[in-house]
Amino acid sequence: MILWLTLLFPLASAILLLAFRNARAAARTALVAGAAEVVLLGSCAWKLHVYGVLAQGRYLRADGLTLFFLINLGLIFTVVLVYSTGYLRHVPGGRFSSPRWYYALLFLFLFTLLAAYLSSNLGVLWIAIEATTLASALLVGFYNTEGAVEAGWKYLIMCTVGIAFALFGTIALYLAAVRAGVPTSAALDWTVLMAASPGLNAAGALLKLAFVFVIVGYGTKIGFVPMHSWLPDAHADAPAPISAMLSAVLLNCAMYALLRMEAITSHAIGTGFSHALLLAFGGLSLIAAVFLMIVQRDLKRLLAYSSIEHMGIVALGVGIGGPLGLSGALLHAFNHSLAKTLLFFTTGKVRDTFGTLRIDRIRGMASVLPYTSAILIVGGVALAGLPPFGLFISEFTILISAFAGSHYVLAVLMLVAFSIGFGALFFHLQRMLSGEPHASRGGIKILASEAGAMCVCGVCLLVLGLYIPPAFTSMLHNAMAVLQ
Amino acid sequence: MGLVEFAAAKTLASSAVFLFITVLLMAAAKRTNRCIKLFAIQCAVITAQIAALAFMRHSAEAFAVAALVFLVKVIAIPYALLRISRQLKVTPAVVVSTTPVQSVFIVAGLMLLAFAVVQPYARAFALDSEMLAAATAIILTGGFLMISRKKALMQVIGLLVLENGIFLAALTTTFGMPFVIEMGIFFDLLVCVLLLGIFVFRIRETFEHVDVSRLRRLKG
Amino acid sequence: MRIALDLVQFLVLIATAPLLRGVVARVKARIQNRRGASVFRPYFDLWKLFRKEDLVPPTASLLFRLCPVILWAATVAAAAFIPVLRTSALLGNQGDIVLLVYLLALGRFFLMLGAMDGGSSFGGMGASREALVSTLAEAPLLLGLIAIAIVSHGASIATIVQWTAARAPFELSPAHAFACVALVLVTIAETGRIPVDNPTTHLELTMIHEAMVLEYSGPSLALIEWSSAIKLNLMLSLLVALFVPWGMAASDSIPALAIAAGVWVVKMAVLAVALAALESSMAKLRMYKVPEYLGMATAAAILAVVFTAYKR
Amino acid sequence: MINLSFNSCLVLLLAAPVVTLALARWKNTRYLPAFLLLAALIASGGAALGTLLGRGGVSLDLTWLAPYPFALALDRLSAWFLLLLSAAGAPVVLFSASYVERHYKGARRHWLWALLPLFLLSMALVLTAATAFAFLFGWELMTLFSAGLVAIDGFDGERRRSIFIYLVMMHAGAAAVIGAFLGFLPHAANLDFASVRAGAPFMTVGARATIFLLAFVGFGVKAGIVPLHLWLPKAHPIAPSPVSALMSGVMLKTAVYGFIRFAFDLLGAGIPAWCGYLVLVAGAVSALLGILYGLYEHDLKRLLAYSSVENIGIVFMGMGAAMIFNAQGALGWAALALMGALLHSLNHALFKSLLFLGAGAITDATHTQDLEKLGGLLGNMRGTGIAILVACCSIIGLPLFNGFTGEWLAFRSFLAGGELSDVKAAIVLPLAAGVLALVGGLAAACFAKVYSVAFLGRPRSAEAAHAHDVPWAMQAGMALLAAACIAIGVAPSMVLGLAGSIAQQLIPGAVVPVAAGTFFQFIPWVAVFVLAVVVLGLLIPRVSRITPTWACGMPGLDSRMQYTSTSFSKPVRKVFNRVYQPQRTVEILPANQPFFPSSISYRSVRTTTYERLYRPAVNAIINAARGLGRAQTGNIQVYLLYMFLALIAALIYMRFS
Repeated sequence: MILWLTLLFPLASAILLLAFRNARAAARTALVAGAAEVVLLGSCAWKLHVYGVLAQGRYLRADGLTLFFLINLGLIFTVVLVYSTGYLRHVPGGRFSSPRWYYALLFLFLFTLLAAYLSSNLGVLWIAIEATTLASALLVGFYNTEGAVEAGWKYLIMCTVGIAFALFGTIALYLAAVRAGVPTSAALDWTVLMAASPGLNAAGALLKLAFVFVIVGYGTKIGFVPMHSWLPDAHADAPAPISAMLSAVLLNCAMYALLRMEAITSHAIGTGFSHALLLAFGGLSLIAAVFLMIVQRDLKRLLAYSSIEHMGIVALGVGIGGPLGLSGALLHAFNHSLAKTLLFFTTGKVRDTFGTLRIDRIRGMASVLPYTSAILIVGGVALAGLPPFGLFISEFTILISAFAGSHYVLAVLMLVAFSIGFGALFFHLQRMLSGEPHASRGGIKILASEAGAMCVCGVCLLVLGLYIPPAFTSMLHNAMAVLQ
Repeated sequence: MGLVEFAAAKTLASSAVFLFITVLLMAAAKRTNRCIKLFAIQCAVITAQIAALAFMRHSAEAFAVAALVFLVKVIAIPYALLRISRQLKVTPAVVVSTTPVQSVFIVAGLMLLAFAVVQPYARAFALDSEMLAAATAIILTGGFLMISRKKALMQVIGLLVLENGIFLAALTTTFGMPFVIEMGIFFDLLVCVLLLGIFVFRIRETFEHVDVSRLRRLKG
Repeated sequence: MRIALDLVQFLVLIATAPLLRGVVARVKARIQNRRGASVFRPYFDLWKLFRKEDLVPPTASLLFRLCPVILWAATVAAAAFIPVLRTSALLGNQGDIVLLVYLLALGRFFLMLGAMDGGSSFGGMGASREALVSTLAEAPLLLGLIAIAIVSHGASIATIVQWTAARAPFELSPAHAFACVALVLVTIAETGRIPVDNPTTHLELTMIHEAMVLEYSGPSLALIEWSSAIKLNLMLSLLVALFVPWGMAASDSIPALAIAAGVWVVKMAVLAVALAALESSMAKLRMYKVPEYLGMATAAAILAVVFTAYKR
Repeated sequence: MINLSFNSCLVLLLAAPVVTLALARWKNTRYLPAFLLLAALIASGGAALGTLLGRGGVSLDLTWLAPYPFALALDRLSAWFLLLLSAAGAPVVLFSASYVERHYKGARRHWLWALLPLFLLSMALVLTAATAFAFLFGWELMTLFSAGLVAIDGFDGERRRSIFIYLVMMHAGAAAVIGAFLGFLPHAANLDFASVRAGAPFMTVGARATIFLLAFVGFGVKAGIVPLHLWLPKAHPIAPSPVSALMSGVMLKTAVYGFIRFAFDLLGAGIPAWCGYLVLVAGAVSALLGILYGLYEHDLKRLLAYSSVENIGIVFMGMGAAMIFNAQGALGWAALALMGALLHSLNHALFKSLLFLGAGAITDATHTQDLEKLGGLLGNMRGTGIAILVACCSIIGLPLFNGFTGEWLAFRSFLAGGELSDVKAAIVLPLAAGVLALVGGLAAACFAKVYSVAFLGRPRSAEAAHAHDVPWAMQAGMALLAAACIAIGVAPSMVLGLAGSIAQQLIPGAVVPVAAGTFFQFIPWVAVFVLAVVVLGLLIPRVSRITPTWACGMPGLDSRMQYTSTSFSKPVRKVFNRVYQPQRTVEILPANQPFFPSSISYRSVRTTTYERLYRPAVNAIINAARGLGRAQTGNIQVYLLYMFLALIAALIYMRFS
């Protein structure tokens, strides 16, 4: 019951929110609805914590892995919602571009994400992931500017094509399952498939085909190079909180789907094939992204490429495998979402102050926006994988797993890429921070809601870098246990 | 053997050929509207095929699916697309990167490729290789249309064709997915087309053209 | 008793330093067909300077007066390392070659500071040139000494001398030959003799050592002059001790010491004559030829080290 | 007791920034951070000394706190470097108490006082880490906090570029260090030092050599080994002087520590012999080039930075010699060479901190650190002048000052190398002594220049003429360091014993040759002797009179006729022209009167820069980035093509897997 409630509440809220034409009323309602949803998510998480697995009907199911990603989703959604109330002070009106549409679509987006996480069926999972694209496309094009429209179009087309591939992969898996004797009604049920996976070995060729299509398909959504091209466009031209949602939640959600598929594939035909593909795509993403970060001219595009880089790292962690690699990957996905949210929040302030996100037009940020600059530096340091922030721990874990697994070439590649990525990130950050501001603009005051949202991210990052609470560790272990 | 059964068997046997023809014609088509109509025909063929299969296997669910396909793909989507195309008030030409002759040859090549690719699978899983090849060819052609056609609407059509191919593949290999999932997929497709329509209009409003190859502000 | 003997030979080395200068000057004069001043003339000069007043430039700091004293002290301390009559020395039993070289460097460093403190351009000129010469001389000096030290299995000067003295005169290795060449060349450079520097020049533009002491007068100048005399004496004595130690007193008996003293005087006289002859027959090198000259010394020193490895 | 003082040091260092920022509003707490830091450093110094004297060590397991094994331990090696940190850090903090007060206001002051303890803490963490995780944690933080401190004086133009280069090079170096640590992984599951140590013997020689090379490069970047030193002369001069002092004096030593930890402790004795030669030659090259570049400079702090390159080179020469001896089985001499490296590290920390503090004092008094604008400071800044004189004597390695002790150990071991049976070693090691002698000579020229141009002669600018000495706290900081320099220089036996115990711990079975002990006990006698002679010299009766300086009989000698820093180094520069390849510009005004000009300006710029070495790699990266950027054409059709190609590539892989 709680699962249904958690899932459907955002949908209901979305519909409800459309009724509010007044921006402030919409914001308040959204906050209330968000709070209620957080409570629901919390109770859901608590039940999961107690029972381990929750299942509802044929299509809803939540386990340890779900819990891990649900916590991530809940956290990011909360800060994004809080940040949005301040951020949306002056949005242009327009069709689908008013606060009520914003909140409604945000809750719709949440609904689709929840559907993806809570579905027990890989077909439903596919539908939900496709729905996330649809729900977020209008948010990406929210500003209705040239860039936003172009980005929205590319986002929609590319992700739909990618998702179509994933559908083909899902169908192939279904075929393999049916051939292996799984009843058709349950042939896409993840638990059933996991249980039956040893028997799927006979249809190995089909499983491989399925995984190839799924990794290319969901990989498009995750932002693997070379299917990543929509990602920088969409991130750059979406409103800042939506960029945060895309980068921190949507990518993780697609990664979650891939993880589920990967678990079945590797259980059935061994880890070799799927891990090789993950390593290839992850390595390619990591390398290409750090190089592309060097030539970026737009702050948000820079951050978007950094997301590709980090998703590459996550993929590498999964691909290296083993408890260490997997835990590192999950931890990294979590940490990355926090750091990226923090940084995207700062871009909102930067755009408000300088009127642009072009790096070469932003000068003297440290003097104009001291606090935002400090947060930007903290976020940059965190993103670069330096202590005392969480990404250091997760990158270190993945590196350890690489060395321990004797993936020396990969490890060297990662170390080199980290250095280049660090250089690229800080090359741009330092240029923005220093110098004389072009126009004498006054810094814009940070609202309490914005400061609070950013603080939560920062503190979480710091805590995960210094001291991982035992509860979090056990959650991580439960998540891993699901996949192994 | 009754007439209906005979018709169903014939449909199943010959639909692949029809599909190949629609694909080739799409590649050669010079106008958007013709493409939309060809798409509708393609979907109609698929509908017939589902219906035939449903009849052969006596599956009520499959009939429902056939009806759904007919409603959504043969009627609703082409109608919407035609409407959009009319309302956009832009030149009807498809604006291609390749000449029609080249397109036809490329699509023919893709078909050959499709046959080559599916052959081992078809043999291994005892499937109808012709249908599977048709599905693959449609997927590939859909991709090709998306890559080579510059108009936004044509990309939508390419996407739909591609999706058709996947649907067909699912149909021939597994006799369709569970009904709920099938429904979800259709729903997604519909919303997707709706959204794409919105964006096509937005592109027209913002850029005063619908040439996606000129949407190159965001790069690097 | 031993300490007393070492003290005596140390005092001898310090006391005879001006005499050596006088002898060299006298021989040089004779070679140049002049009569020359008395060989004791340097003593009179020192005595005169010690009684004169000390002229201090207005800009000079407290270091200006301290520097000559430190130079003197360092040089005197270095002199205590050199075996003259016996195969040991006051500080030479434990004091090794590195300390010796660096004590000389200590004195030189403060001399440079003193020169710069005058505030004129000549002091700077002398100091910067001295910096070049001493920089380039340090490596061959130390390498030459190290080569000998390696051959004789010890770093302290007394050990080296004792080892060499225990050999027959022609038993020495090629390392010794090369080291000897290197050290002779370096000695000439370090003590500021022709062809590196001309101690008797009166042209400021060619001076090295003399330019540095241009501002000094009275007791300060006396200490500096004495120091440079001691340095010449100790370097020549060092050459003697390292390469021709034979004749040094093996026991502490009076006759042995007397013989040793006689032999030492003869050796030093020969060196003084050779130095004078050399100075009379050569022209001073141009400033920027000095690095080449010291380069030769360095090459010889490196060869000496290489031979220690190959010939044992 | 040792545990208590060590823990209290950590707690104080952690508390200091919090207290600073919390009490930022109250004016009368402005000296509180300095007090806290002093207390912390004294506590850590006590803990280090206690450990070195064998009163037990510290071992603090914080694994419950961190996701990976995180333990701190204080063995003798760590304690030595922690002692170094305290000994150099405490005077620097004392100096800062007044310096920061005079130069920084408001937020920047608070940030400085907040970052300084964190910087010290991160260094302490590096030095006492007993697990790879703790080490790397501290290592990365050290870079961050130091970069923050460097940036406190401003973040514009060239400074920004310098800080960026610093950060990037540090990050790349850290990547190498991480690689070096994790390279142990298959044989040391836990990555704490004990298990690494135990696992190392089971590794292949190739693996160990690779780890060694990674460590060498990683620590070489931090230490500033040529040509990895690029960042050093950029970052050190632009930091606030106390921070420069800590960076040059202490932070570089953390790299030395790390290298010793790897080469002598973790990797054990099984490193191939060529590694030693590599280290020795790299050290020699660094020492020589470092001091040559230093000689060229007339910006005081940049000169000091290059001199750090030189001294680190000497330290690496000592370590290289130790490794060669170790490979030859001459354990005693290996220990001696290692002791030389350790002692020189300590000494360099003391005198280089002092020199940087002196540079700070000079900047404080004259608002410039350009040597060409100084002169005659000894008259007005007696305390600073004397302290810096001591530092100059020490850095040159003059006997009776501390610099001599470390260099002597190096010389002595090089000399002993001549007696090795291996011909290669027997030639290379003594020749290294030659290099060291040349370096010593150049250093003497360099610091004679520094001292005489800054403190002696006539002032070259009005600021220099009207300089006043700095407040007592700054002078006291410098005096403490100067006293330490002299104390170690005159009575080195006490520290020699401590260094010897470390060397014996690191090189099991080594018997330190008695030569060192007897020689160091002999040095006080030399000191007494020299001092006695000096006193004798001072007792000579003399009558002084002040007269104008000799100016060839012409009136009007002024400060512009003095030798400048540039002219002083001219002879040496001319000889080493090849190293500098200078680009000279002479400007004579007015141009039509070449023999009676009204002004001549002369500039000489060194054109040998190491950025050229990095240029191809950087260009390759940028070109690759541009190429990839061009592939992002913006055309969605191309993007779709990429997707299909990726799918096809994956399918092909599937076909052949």
